[in-house]
Amino acid sequence: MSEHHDLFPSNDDAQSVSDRLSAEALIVDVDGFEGPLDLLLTLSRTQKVDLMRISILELAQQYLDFVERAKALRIELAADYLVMAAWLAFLKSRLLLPPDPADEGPSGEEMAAHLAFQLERLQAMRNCAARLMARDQKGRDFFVRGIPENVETVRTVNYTANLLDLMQAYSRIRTRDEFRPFVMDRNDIFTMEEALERMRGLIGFAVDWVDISSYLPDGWGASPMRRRAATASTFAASLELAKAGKVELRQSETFAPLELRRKAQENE
Amino acid sequence: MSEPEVNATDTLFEAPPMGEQERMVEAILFASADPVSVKELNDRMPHGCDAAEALVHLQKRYEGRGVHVMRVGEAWAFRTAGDLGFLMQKETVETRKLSRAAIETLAIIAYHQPVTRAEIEEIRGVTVSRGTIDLLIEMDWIRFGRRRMTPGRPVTFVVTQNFLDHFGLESARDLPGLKELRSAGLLESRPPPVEPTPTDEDEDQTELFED
Amino acid sequence: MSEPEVNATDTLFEAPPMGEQERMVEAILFASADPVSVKELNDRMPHGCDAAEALVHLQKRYEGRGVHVMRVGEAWAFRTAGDLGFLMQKETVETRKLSRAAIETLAIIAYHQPVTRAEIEEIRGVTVSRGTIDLLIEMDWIRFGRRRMTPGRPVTFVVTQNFLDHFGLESARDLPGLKELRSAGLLESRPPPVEPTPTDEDEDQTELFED
Repeated sequence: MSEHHDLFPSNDDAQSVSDRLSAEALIVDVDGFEGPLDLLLTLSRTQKVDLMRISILELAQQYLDFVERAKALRIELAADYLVMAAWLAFLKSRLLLPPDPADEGPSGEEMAAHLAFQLERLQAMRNCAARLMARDQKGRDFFVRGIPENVETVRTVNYTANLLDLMQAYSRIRTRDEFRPFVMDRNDIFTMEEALERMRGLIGFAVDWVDISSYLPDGWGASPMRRRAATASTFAASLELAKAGKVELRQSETFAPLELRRKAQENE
Repeated sequence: MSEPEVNATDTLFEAPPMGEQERMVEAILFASADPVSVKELNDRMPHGCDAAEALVHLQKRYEGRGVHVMRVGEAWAFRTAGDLGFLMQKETVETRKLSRAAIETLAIIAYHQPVTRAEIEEIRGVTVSRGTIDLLIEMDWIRFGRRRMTPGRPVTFVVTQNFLDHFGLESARDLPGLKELRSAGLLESRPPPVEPTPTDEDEDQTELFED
Repeated sequence: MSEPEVNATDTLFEAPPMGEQERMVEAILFASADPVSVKELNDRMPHGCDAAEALVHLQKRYEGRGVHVMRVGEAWAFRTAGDLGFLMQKETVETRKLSRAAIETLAIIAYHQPVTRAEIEEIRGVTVSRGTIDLLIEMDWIRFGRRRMTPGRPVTFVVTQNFLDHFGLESARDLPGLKELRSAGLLESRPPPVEPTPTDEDEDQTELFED
């Protein structure tokens, strides 16, 4: 504290020691301020007038002096303090210079009035906060029942169901049997075993290349579903026979008919 | 005790009037988390107070009120008047939908009454929990019917008049048959989900109720 | 439900005499540490009771006593008289010391409610830290109000019943000095003059003050 005395000799000798000390405290405690508005409010108190009659021009100058001194002290001010300083410098110029008729936007007086309003409002809220905290408080000045009795909750549950629920439940049960686990309808299935059986009896005649589609069983070509099943199983059976070395398969090109012929047995 | 100088200054003054002392006892008894003894009252009240006398006045004042000043061992406390104990209960009524297990059981009883538990289980394909039956009996929707004259003489269940009233039926025979249900579009056209739902298990009381 | 006949018979009788109703309200309020709403009182009292009227009588009866009947928003509670706090040092719970920011924020919410965070910041001239709001919510002194129907639909804050209870306020309208502030225009949200505001200052101007 004392070392700041020399750094900040008061420019007004009439100022009391306490005023000078508080002015220095401003600098030292800059972190203690809750933003530029708070600082402005504190500075405004040195004017010792009602906030309604405060000189905004003077206040702006005080703030700018503060920022200057902080700079000289190499105290880093947060950006919002500098933004406020810039704005106040702008406000100051507006208040001092005669208004430019071409200039739109708020006049210096309007801006100053708003700042005064903000300061007054902040001060009012400070006073309110103080009055609020000065009230009798629960648990400090007045007290609640020390032995509260628990209210026993008797809970009753009403279950609801309507006739529709009832009937739907019943239908659900009674129709459950109609939905057996899914089983393949085997009427339209031509199994590979059947195809093998059929082809074994026929391949003896296939000395020359034969389109395997000619091995499809009779009556299976009509419906697409049956034709697919028979084709698939006949194809699978052909592969099986080729694997067993009973037949040879060939296909002249992609998607061309698959042809089959009996494989000559060495020991035959 | 933490501020002995308060007591010291108090001795300079007269004890507060009895009306004030009564107020003090009233406030202390009200706010204390435990019953308070006369000694503790005197300790907490300004010097010269007579808590015992103040208690007599206070007790009289609360005679016939909604709360009484009661002696609890060596200490004193406010207590709710005995005849108002019923106010310390709060009744809440909750409405819930009957669980799938319960509604199915109820439906089977309604359509097949009199029906035994074994028959219900056969139709539903799962065991029926005791809780389900109990709940339906408690709701006065089903009751015991005659025992079946078969080995083991199993009890049967039938629906009650209350059931008929609730569902707006003259008799259980008025329930629509399967064919009518189907024509009314009430039959589900899709098979039930393959995955067994928890309610199908019917093992647990808690599963009685749908969320 | 367990005793449905109780309610049924109650309606057959007249509501209890007002003296009895007063006793009931007294018992219920005494038993609860938290304020009880008139609706809950009526719900818990027998059919036909008028808790609001009983409360008027009860409040009068406790005037000047060691405990008072206090109105807290839409609810009521017994609280010890403020002048007897000195007797209760034992009961005092050490409360957290609130920061200046928290106290001011609380006051602004109380006097300006419903108020948005941006408005609080505009009044205080600094940003409101998340922790401050969180703390006040945690203390159950403020809660979220309705969203403001302005762009961005910002949330607003209002004070809670617990806030009123804590500071012994009947309603937020009874905040000290509220009338004066309103007539002085200090509760209006007055937008700053359209052109340059501190926040949208040009960059080059701030650079004036950089080394």
